[in-house]
Amino acid sequence: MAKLTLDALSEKYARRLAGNVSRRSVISRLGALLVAAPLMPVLPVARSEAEEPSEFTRNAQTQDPKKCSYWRYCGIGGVLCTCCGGGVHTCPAGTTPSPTSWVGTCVNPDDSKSYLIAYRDCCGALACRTKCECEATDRDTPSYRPQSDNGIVWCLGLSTMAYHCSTAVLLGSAE
Amino acid sequence: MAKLTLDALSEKYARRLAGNVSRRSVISRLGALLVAAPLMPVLPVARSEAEEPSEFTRNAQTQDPKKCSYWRYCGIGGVLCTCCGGGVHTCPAGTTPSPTSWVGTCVNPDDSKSYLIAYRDCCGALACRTKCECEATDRDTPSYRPQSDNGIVWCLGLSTMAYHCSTAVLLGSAE
Amino acid sequence: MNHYRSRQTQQVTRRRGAWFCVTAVFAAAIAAAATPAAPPPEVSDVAVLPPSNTHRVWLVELYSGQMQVVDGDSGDLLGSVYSSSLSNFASGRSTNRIYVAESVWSKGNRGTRQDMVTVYDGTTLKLLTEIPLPGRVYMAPLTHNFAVSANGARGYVYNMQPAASVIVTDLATNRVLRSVDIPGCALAFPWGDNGFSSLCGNGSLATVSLESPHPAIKRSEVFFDAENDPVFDESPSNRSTGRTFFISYSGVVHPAVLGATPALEAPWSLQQAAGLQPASVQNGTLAWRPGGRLPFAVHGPSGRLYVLMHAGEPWSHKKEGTELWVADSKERRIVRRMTLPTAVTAIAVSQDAQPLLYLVDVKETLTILDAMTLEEKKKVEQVRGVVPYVPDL
Amino acid sequence: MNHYRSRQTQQVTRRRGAWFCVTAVFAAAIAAAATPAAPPPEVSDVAVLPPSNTHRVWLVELYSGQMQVVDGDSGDLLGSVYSSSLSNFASGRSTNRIYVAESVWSKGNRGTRQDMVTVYDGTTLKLLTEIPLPGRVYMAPLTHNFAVSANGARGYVYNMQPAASVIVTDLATNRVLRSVDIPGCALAFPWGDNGFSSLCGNGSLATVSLESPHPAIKRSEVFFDAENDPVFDESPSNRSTGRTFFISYSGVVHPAVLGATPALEAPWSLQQAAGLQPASVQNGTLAWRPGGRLPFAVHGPSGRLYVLMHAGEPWSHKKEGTELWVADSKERRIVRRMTLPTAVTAIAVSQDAQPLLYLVDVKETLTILDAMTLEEKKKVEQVRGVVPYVPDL
Repeated sequence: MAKLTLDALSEKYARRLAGNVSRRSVISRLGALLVAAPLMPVLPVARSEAEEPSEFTRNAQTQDPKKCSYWRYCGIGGVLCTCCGGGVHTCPAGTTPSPTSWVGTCVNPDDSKSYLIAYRDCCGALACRTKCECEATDRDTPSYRPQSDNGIVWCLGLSTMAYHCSTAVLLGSAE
Repeated sequence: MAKLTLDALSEKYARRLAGNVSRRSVISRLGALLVAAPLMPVLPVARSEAEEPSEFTRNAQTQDPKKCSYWRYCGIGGVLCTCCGGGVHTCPAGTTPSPTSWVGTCVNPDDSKSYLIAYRDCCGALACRTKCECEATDRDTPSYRPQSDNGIVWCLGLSTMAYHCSTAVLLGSAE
Repeated sequence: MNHYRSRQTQQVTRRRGAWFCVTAVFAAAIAAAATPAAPPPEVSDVAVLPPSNTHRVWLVELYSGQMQVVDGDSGDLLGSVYSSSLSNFASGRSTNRIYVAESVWSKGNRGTRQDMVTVYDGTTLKLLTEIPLPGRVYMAPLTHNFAVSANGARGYVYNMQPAASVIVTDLATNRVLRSVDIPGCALAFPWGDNGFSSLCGNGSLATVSLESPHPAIKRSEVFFDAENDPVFDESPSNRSTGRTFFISYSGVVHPAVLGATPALEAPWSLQQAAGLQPASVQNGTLAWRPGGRLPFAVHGPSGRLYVLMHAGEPWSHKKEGTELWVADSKERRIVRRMTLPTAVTAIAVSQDAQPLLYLVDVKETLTILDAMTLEEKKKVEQVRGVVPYVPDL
Repeated sequence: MNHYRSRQTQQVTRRRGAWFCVTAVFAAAIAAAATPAAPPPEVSDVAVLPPSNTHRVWLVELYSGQMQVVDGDSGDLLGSVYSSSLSNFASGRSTNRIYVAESVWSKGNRGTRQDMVTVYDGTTLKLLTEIPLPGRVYMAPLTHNFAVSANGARGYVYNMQPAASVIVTDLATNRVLRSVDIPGCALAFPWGDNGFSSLCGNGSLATVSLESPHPAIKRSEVFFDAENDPVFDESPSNRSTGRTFFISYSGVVHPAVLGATPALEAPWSLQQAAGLQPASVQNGTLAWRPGGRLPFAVHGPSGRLYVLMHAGEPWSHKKEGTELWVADSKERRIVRRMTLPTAVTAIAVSQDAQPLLYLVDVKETLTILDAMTLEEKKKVEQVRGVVPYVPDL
């Protein structure tokens, strides 16, 4: 398979892109990119400016990163590395961070501000055996919008493809 | 691994051997065979001629070969092929009978007579996923007596080693 | 959790020489004890599957691999087909062949990657051949990651590395024919014998006809809002008729007949068809919405559409169904709503005149219903992480 | 049953060119919105294990593979090591290396068989190398199918194809040194740095010293009744001291100190040590008997022997323990009997002065007890089909 080396690049640009636009808009624009031509404009369904918080955001907490409700996990899907010998941004020993990641925007309930989070898989051993399995499907899109589909194994390009767990790396403020 | 082709031979001789000796004695003699030299005589613990039936024998039935208590399964260990698309002596489609088998002596409760049963594994796909898992450990010995150890995978020598399920082939009367 | 169990088999000796020794010692005594009245010994044999019928169902383990062929009437397991993890299964015509698109590493979690379509005989379940592939998408399996044409002659393998393409294989000669780029699109919904359509990230459909040696891609107009209300990957489709229902996360049904020129019909709302308001895509709005692993099944002859529904907010499309809705897709009307005692993750329906509906629930039980009356006909417990497929669909 | 789950990651674009296009469009707006007060972005990194201590425990999945390194004090998972199914794990000295004896087929269930010892660094858990093997017994894993010498310099791989042998590997140079035939025997119980003993089918012990280039096998007298009351494969042994308790299915303890000349001591009965009658080997006789997957653990410094016991008839040696018996092996006396609220399949004990006892039960919970007081210290649920090992034993 093609070796993916867009890692630093993609996070960097995604961060800049997402700096003052909503995560939804980023997805929309990146999604459109994948379609070479013609770029048919898709009119989003009308919605208010100040959108209601999602179910995840309403229930988020900042104390326990071993729980699915930890605020950074608004877009995570899989097993939490915090339960597997890793940390919020640390892969467990013997595994390798995936070469690519998706950037989500999560609200920290302590300051009600939005932050950019890179979801990065750790690849290597079999799936980590733990109770800490989470699936936050906020804006998890189908496979034809792979940039936000949580079903694809993105350990591609590494010497091992086996998925082990997922981290949520804080990139910075989204406001 | 060495290709095992002793199949027909082993069953044939085992049957003849077991024709008028108890299963225990057969095990003893075959076990002793594995020790090249010196053949130290092992004195069995004294026991009465008419031994009590084992727990398995006391609870055996002849109606449902999809249950662990079916009379032929007195020495079986693993998943019943009867639950996996096979039969009492039939491997499921796509699997291959193991080249070797162990011969046990089971009592049919309908006539209270002893019969010789060859336990033959079917190899090929992954372990059959079913509820029908049985482990009859009557005279299941440690690995240093492999002739009656139910832990060894005897799919050796086949193009695939994966264990799928176990059959219980009726060889004939043991009396 | 692991169902591998040790088992009792036996290698009876190590050396032929030793056997002859034993034979010599005991032969006389044994010969005397022969019982002439004994029944002839049974012989080990290998089953073949009974002739296929319309009530056959496949139970596919999406993650760990292996597929079980089950008889829908009895609930009996007829046989199993191995696969590596994250594999896709597809059937030839009338299930005469079973195809597995799989990715295997030569040392388990490491080594050389090998992508292939592995071909099994549909009756003996014997491995016939392997068709090496130049790639394959590696993901939680979706039905339309791998599909076979209606006549069983071609296989379509969705690939993403990360450019999107469909690898077309010839299933008569067991080789790769060509790879067709489908930029910005994904999956392969076959229609008839000579083409497939793919769903695209801008809300359109890409259609590839394979009649010509250089297949062209035709793109439809944008017909759904891929950003705010995408249609399910697992939208149900029939390879023979091309009849497809692209169904969105909020419950909008976009009917289509796939073909060289796909016919896209006017959309309708599942909720409106039940006399309710259409579901909103606004955060925080509760509504009945479709969801699950395989939330849809269509009975072609009657046009009945079965949908797993749950009460949820937007983006709850993976939540299991707590109600089963039955729609008359021609009249666009919900004709039945049934509460599910245990939440259901995946459904399938047979295509005959006495159809069976297969439901797998979160407690890993397969329940088989009469698809017309919704009466329970059979329950199979501990089916363990599978989804049901009706082959040859 | 399968714990693989899909997950959310992202490849953000397909083409660099496309990115630059996006950048051009949005760069100005984004630059203006930069927040100088934002915290510096975190960096993805990889953990290493904390320094090993005496309360480290391995949870090994016997059938599906993979081992978890767990901290016995907190119950926390520290890291995982991959293996193929039916693999054996062993540790180097002080767990500086983790060795996996495994058999892998190049296409999952088919293809070329590859037997190897895979070597992992004990701190980074990185794969260091693979030592190809000429064979390896393929069976439900037993502790002494694969063992490492006390100084960590040699690995012993039990092989049966079907002739029995032990493959001796040099773990400094990562190569096979030799294969030693052990006809009629099985397993490798290492003692010290230069030898191992094996259990034999006639009830004796075979001992192999590796000092000479042509190792000779010394056989002990027959010391147990291998036909009617065999000793457990999982009889507990310490590779450094050679102290071993061969324990029979009926509960007879045969103490031994393994070495170039093994010292076999007089046997004693667990039941007698508890003031009961010795268990009979006659069918139908009920008694307390040892049983389970790993029914024994020995705390070397104190000589305490922990045994899983159940009420059963002969040949019930795989039944889980409903009582835990604690024996003083020096005084040959049961000092404690504790009822187990959930039946336990496997135990292990740490070797320090404040020892921990690890129990895995049929509900797949790991319970950690103070091995002296038997007070519960920790519970870890859903450990899923594992057995506990204390490494470097």
